[in-house]
Amino acid sequence: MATTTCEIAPANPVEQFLRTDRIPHIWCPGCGIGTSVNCFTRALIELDADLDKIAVVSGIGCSGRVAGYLKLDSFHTTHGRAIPFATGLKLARPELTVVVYSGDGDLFAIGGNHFIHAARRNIDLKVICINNFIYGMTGGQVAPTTPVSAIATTTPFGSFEPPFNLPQLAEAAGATFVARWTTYHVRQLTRTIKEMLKRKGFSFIEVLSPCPTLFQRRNKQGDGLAAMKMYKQLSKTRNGAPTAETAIEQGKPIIVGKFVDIERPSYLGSMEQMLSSRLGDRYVHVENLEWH
Amino acid sequence: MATTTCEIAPANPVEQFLRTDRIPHIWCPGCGIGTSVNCFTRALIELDADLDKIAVVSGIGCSGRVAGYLKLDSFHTTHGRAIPFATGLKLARPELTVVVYSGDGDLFAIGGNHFIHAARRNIDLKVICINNFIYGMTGGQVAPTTPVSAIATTTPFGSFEPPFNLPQLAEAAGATFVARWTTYHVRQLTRTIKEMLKRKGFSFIEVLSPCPTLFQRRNKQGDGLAAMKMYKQLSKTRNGAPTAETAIEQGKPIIVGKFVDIERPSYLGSMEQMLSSRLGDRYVHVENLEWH
Amino acid sequence: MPKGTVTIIAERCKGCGFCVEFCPTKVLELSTAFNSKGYHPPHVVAPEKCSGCDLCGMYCPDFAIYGVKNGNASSGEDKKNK
Amino acid sequence: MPKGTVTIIAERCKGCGFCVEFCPTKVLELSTAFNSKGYHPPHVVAPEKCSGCDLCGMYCPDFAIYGVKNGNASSGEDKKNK
Amino acid sequence: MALTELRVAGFGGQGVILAGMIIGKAASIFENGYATLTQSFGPEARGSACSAQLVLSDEPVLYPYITQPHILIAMSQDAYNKFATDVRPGGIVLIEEELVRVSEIPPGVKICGIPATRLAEQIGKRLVLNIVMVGFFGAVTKLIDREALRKAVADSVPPGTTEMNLQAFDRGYEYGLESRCAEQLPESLPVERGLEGQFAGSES
Amino acid sequence: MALTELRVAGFGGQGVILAGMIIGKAASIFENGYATLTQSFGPEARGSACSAQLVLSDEPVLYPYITQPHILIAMSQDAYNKFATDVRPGGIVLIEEELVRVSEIPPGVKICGIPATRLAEQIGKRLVLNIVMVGFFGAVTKLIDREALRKAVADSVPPGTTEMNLQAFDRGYEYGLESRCAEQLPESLPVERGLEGQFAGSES
Amino acid sequence: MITADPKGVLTGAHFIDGDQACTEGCLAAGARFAAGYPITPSTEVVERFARRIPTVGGRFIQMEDELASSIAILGAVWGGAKAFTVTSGPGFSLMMEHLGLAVMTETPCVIVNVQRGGPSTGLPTLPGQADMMQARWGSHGDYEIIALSPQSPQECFDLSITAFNLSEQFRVPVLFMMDEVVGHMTEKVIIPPAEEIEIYPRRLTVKPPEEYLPYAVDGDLVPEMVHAGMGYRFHITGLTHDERGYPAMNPEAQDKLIRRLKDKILENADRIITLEEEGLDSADVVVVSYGITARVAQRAIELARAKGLKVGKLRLVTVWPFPEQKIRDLAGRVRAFVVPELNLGQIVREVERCAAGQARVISVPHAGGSVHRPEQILERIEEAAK
Amino acid sequence: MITADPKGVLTGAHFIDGDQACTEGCLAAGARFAAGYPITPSTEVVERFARRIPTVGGRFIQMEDELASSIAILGAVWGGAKAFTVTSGPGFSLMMEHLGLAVMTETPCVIVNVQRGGPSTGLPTLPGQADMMQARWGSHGDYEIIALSPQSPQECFDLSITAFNLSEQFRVPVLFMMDEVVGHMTEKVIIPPAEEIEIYPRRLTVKPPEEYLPYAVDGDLVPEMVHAGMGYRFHITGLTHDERGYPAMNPEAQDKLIRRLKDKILENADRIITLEEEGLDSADVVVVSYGITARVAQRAIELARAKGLKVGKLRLVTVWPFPEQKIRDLAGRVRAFVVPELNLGQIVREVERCAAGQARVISVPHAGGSVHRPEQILERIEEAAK
Ligand SMILES: Cc1ncc(C[n+]2csc(CCOP(=O)(O)OP(=O)(O)O)c2C)c(N)n1
Ligand SMILES: Cc1ncc(C[n+]2csc(CCOP(=O)(O)OP(=O)(O)O)c2C)c(N)n1
Ligand code: SF4
Ligand code: SF4
Ligand code: SF4
Ligand code: SF4
Ligand code: SF4
Ligand code: SF4
Ligand SMILES: [Mg+2]
Ligand SMILES: [Mg+2]
Repeated sequence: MATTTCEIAPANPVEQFLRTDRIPHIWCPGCGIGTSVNCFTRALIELDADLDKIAVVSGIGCSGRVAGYLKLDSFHTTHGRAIPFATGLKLARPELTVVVYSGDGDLFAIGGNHFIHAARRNIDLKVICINNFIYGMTGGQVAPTTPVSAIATTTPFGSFEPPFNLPQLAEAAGATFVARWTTYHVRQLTRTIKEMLKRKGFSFIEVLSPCPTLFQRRNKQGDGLAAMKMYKQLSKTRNGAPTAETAIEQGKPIIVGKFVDIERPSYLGSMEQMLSSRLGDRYVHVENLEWH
Repeated sequence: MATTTCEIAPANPVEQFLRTDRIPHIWCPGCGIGTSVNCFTRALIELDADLDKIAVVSGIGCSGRVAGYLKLDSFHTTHGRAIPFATGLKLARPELTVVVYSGDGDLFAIGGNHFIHAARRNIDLKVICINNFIYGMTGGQVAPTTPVSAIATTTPFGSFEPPFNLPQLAEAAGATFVARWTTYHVRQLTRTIKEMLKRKGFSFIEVLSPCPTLFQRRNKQGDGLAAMKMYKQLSKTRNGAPTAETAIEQGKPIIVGKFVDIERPSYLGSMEQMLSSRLGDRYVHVENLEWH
Repeated sequence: MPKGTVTIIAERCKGCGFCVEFCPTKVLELSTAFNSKGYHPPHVVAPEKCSGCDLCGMYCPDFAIYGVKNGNASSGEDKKNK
Repeated sequence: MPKGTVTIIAERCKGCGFCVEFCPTKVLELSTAFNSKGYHPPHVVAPEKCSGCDLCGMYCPDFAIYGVKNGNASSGEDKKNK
Repeated sequence: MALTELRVAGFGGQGVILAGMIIGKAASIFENGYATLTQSFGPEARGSACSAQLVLSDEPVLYPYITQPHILIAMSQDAYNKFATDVRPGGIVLIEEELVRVSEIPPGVKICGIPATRLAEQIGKRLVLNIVMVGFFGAVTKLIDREALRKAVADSVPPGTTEMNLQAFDRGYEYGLESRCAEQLPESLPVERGLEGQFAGSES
Repeated sequence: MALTELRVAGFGGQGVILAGMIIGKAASIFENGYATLTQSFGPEARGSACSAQLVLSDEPVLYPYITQPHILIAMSQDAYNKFATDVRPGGIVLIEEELVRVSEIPPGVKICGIPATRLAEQIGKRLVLNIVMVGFFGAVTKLIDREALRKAVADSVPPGTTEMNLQAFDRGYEYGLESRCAEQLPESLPVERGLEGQFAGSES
Repeated sequence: MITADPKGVLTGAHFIDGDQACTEGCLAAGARFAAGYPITPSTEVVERFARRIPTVGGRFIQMEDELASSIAILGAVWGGAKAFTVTSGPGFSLMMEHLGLAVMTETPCVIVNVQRGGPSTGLPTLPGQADMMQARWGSHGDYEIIALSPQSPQECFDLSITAFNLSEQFRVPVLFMMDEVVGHMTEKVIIPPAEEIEIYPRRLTVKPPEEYLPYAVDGDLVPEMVHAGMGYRFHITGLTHDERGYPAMNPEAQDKLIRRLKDKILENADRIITLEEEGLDSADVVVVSYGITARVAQRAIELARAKGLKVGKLRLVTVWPFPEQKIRDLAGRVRAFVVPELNLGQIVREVERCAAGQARVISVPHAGGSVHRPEQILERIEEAAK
Repeated sequence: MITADPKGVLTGAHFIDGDQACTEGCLAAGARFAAGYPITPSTEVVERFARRIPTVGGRFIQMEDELASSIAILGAVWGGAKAFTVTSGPGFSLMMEHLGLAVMTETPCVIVNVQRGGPSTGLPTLPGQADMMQARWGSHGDYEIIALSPQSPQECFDLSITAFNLSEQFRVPVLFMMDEVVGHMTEKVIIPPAEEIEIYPRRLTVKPPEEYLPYAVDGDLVPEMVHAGMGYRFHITGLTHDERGYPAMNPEAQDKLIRRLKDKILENADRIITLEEEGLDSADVVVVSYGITARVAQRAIELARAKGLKVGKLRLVTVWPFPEQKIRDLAGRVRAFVVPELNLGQIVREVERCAAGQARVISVPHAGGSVHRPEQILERIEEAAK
């Protein structure tokens, strides 16, 4: 038979990455966050990454719960502050690959400042933003990504604030790697996560993801599956597209792909270089600031 | 005689705008902030503006003291929060022309998030940022505008953080009017302030300004006058330059001019439009939310 | 023997239908029965078509399904995972 | 009579030299004397050249100098300023 | 009415709170009583355990919590397991009978089942299962006037859905009028066992 | 040394605090005493009133503030006006004589002037006027050993400027050794009056 | 006092929760501007405001964070509006700097905190009353504020009007300290007709600009206000300032200003404080409580009375300023105070301080996440009565 | 205890101010990471750190604001560093949310607050001691922290080491409550050789990952830590959590966790609290003070003794946890406490509470901006002695 029972089945590939004692998770039926987690974990498998050296930092939100389900060193911090926490973590322990995994509200509403500053500094963080166009965790309020005229609980008559074009903002702030996929693009997303994990510097992947409960349904876009189909239909891959052209607008294709991938010395690299050039032998380099 | 004594002199044009009981001000010799104030006040004169309907909001910093010297309705708020204060003020009293006058650290370090969100929303605020490349008020710490390798008290061996390209960041966030001048460009700056005051929507002028005490001197660039001469020499006016090309970099000309000037409905306009279209007659429009 | 095997952990399923929709060979269908949370999990309708591509696994937001290529049972086992 | 008149409020001056440098007709020079704060304010060396352009006034960060065109004394007076 | 404690429980997404709201509103606005509704739910928007507690009374309610409910409306197995034993002797447990397998009934408690989800699906929208339940509750308990309940339904659901919801209410009410309730372990109730069979099928 | 209270005052940018620091360091590190320096300045980086208070003693200093200073070093008119009257009888006021017009001298207080800014400008950098003042202070008061003060200067200024600063110190010290101090209103000190003349000229 | 603007008043009987009742109270009080940032369990307040305000005539903005929302309202107030913001623990912590700014600039406004379990992210959906001391001490520097604590949806309505009134009367931010239970509890709320609702008008000056000094005061220590755009060209700063509102960087200005800011509250404490008292005259034991805990305590009190104990009830409708004198007076004549709170002992410390050893003070702490069982309180009452 | 890493220890005599001495103390204590945001009068601490750390082996980052700096240090600690941040009033208010996160996650770290005049922007360059209650109550929810108050540059050095040690020992954020006077006062500071400096090592677990439970505790209620990258794959959250560190959304978990967080401090209060006592045995009046005010008070005490009064001195080196027992003990045998502070009466409230009417408690408030004149305190001592 082609199916087997759990017991004798070959392991579910995501299983080793999960705190299985916390599954089932809290995400709703058709929520895309779990799908993105699959891609992330597959990327780790394919990279054969040393899982002891990967840390995940989340803020608060449905997406922010990712840290809690991943069996890695993982930190569920405060709302909006995953990036500065991750900054401290990375600077104290450069050996770690530090992944920031959080939501659009968390990273770009309350957390927007930290995002642009970390991008400017080119801190070697890998940021995965689940953009579901809404605040999920708190029940569907308008986010800085909510499309104009969409209904949210705090814009009951339609949002009238233009959303950010996140890739453009990221690039303008200084991000050296910028991509966007949807949860429909599982293979592409996995590949881009792999690329990101391998490189140095501030990297950003926007993942468009259904929130059937609070975004799709309220906006008469059906359930999670309907959203996935819509992504499939509306997406247009344009690697290298100028980020000024990646705004998500009603009636236009959703541009996905890898938009920016440039080299610039990372924060730690620049620090190292500047201090050793100015201080010469007096500069004491220590890799991890481990305290014993 | 070509000079006269104070008493019989025609009024100093800036005088009517000053809280003269607070002059002399605290700014250092050769500081450019006062020069920018001259331009601002000349713009008001030339516009024959109704001074009762202009409010100035500042954060904290040397530049943030502008609010305290101008004899207008003026608010010296908290560090980094001039924009959200101004947002509340504008939304409660749309009749006011609300000018945010503050420093680079205030608006772009601690205040960066508010800036990008107000730009995104296209709130009708007129932001004048005195960029002196440093935190003046607190004694010369690195700012998100400090050029790489410059000395600041917290980067005693040279800054290694790339600065923001403010016009690019502003445009990416959604600003509809973006310009840059230096305090050398008094006439151009005056003209651009006039333009900004006349238009609607989130507008941003970056004013490069000497901080002889804490930036120039420490970086062996002489005094305020030396900085002014440098601006004169290095500036290149390129109106309409793509903001991606306006980064201030060592050895390159400083691009000045008006870079962005586009039309987009302002926040209040969009609100009005959306609510009246969705609510029809049920929508109650009130201009100023004055409480009696 | 088909090329692949798909495993369903019905109790975890929330019936979103992603796996059914995006299985390239249409191996799955949602069942009409409920699991104990009240969702309709998928069941296998065309086992022979399963390629073990694990697209269902990549799509499943609830970690409730996965495919493996036959004869490849221990793939994905991470040695470092203590 | 020259075209303009420049007025200096020496006690406000901090001796930055902006006015001297950027006066298009080189009307001014810094004096060697101190004011009570210890700064060297400008003084007029070529009054006849003053055009009253007020560039000195626009540059002066200390509101310590200004030029007016002669016969234009009340310009800039704001009626609304109570 | 005398002070009555009531709990509605299920998982998020089932409209548990709204069901409680409607009952409370009926009692306090459309009849002239008092009601206090408190709620508890998990951190997430949907999917986890969720319950509404109601204290109904003729006088203002002081202590807002229930201690031993007279009535439990259990819309999920979790809810049943967690709350059924609290019901006070002589009380009633109303269950979504396809989602709840009745393991143990507290002594002296009546159990009444309704396939609310399925009925709701028949009406056209699974989401109205809570309204079906409210109707069922109305008929079985007769605690609150049918019309008051109906008004409360109409007053509480999104405009445009009123009709469907009233239909759901009536469907539940009718079902309730006809249903028999059991006072002992109802071997016959076709719960989880059936499901097991189906899943075994799908997994084998 | 017996407990001595000292104030250095001027406006921001004159190096007032550094002057105090050097004196304190000389006393507590390069001689074997104790010194407590407190400072007060305005909100801005430069330009407003600013003063440093020093308590010098052979024993650890408990109360860190001065009450009635023995010595005032006044580097601006504001400073003089604000602080001169506090100086205790028998004390000394050292002034930057081109910036301070001595209006009133507290009884029994000696006034000693030095054109520190001008001397500093002669040395090449107006900024070292504070070091000139420290030298002057050393010579006039003899409170602290000249070498201790010189070491403190060398230890406190930015590397690369040591020589110029020591030169400034010595210039001030020499000037101090030669200077006479006045105990009454020194009509002859050429202060503000002269400036007024000059400004009048520049404004006319 | 004037009466409410009928546009904001939804007269009638409603079955709504405390959060929604709070919104209605703010609207009835005249609030026409709110800035908010979502946070459980408070979000419903602004959600309802966002739905209601376009048809009342006003504006709502969801800001990018709590720092922004807590200062946007201050901007709105200086622009002429009555304004408020709403949050819960983590957001409240972020508002502390602007609470201080509101105090310093004497900006009337209301900050609603629907308390949940803390510290940190804690228990987002469950109740706590552990921000009570933070309400008083959470911003740097010395100041006094006013804090009210409603016990039911009806009071969420009634007291949010009181909050605005006090805020206008004393030009002080008023903290409306709800809790998750009260916020999410649904009960009948009666909203009276507008003409029965009293509103304290803004204390706008009638002086002409030449005579007006923004921070000069008369008898009751509260200065008169102006709005931007009225032609006064005034200046407001968070720095220590003089009567003109200009920065004044010296200890004398500090002393004058900071003492007045405290005194205007403390010297008017009698006019500010509302208490609910019952059976105090003959009480051996007084239960001191506030918010939802007061309703639980009430049950405990009844159980105790049923056992023949003489128990009085003192409910702190106003928690800050603390009713010091009341406690002092009672301490002399009762045996003990029992203080149940959904925290590990906050307001009980004030009771302890004011009781000054004259009566026993028994804390009934609770870490939050639920309310006390009445029996827990009863036990301590019995112990106290011994 | 281990001894200090000599790399960070600048042994010798220095004429430096309290801010700089604090930096040296942190370096000596082993801090190799600091994140800061400039604010008067605290900036010198990080300025010196920025200058020193590249040659010691560590990193400094100036973050974009205090929210960021106060959480960057927590990230650094979980990465293995000892870390601190520095601020003053307005910045301290912005750090309150992360103070709570540090408490909740039991992240050892030090937050330095060089207090200036408040509230709001207040008096940026002038002293205050008005953030003392904020230190204890400024974040939402219930918790306990440790706060120390140095009185001289030498103590800024010495006690910042103590601060780090306590922080490591109890896994709690320690607040280092300086004031502008102490911070900007320059005096001789003796830095001993590294081997004379005792350091409390981080409580890293020795258990293997399978056996390790991040929040399980033994006798002293403090769990053992691990760092990221060590192979434990642990989870940390600001939510209420169980021993595994997993969110646990129920009142039982809340009770267990929150009480332990308080108890680990309160039950160890004796080990934590340091007091400087003098002449208490025979005292009629005890002056209770801390920070710079203690030095002013000392002068007043001497003046009073010169007048023949029996005055004792109790200096709170540790302000939080408050030395309740000490005050209770003294209250029984002295006539009065006199409590001068650079605020309008904060810690005096605690004294009042603990004295419980057994002794008079006399506040000597001061709005800040300068220190007391010793005579002001003397007067109140005389009054108390009557
Ligand atoms: C300081 C603070 N403010 C507000 C909140 C409430 N809050 C929790 S999650 C969230 C928004 C989450 O939105 P997003 O980041 O888009 O995540 P999603 O739930 O959509 O995945 C908010 C506002 C909080 N926890 N802390
Ligand atoms: C919350 C808070 N953090 C820090 C400060 C200290 N502070 C005052 S002004 C300033 C920086 C000012 O820099 P900028 O905005 O560039 O103004 P400038 O002085 O250079 O004109 C800082 C950090 C503060 N007042 N409040
Ligand atoms: S509310 Fe939206 S984002 Fe959150 S779990 Fe549900 S579907 Fe996902
Ligand atoms: S410090 Fe710099 S910015 Fe500030 S007043 Fe002086 S020159 Fe201007
Ligand atoms: S994708 Fe997963 S949750 Fe969705 S239907 Fe398939 S098995 Fe169920
Ligand atoms: S493994 Fe591939 S082919 Fe098999 S069921 Fe899953 S998606 Fe379909
Ligand atoms: S520009 Fe103004 S301050 Fe500068 S020298 Fe001229 S008058 Fe003086
Ligand atoms: S007014 Fe013009 S010409 Fe006259 S002094 Fe000034 S700058 Fe020169
Ligand atoms: Mg989201
Ligand atoms: Mg600046």
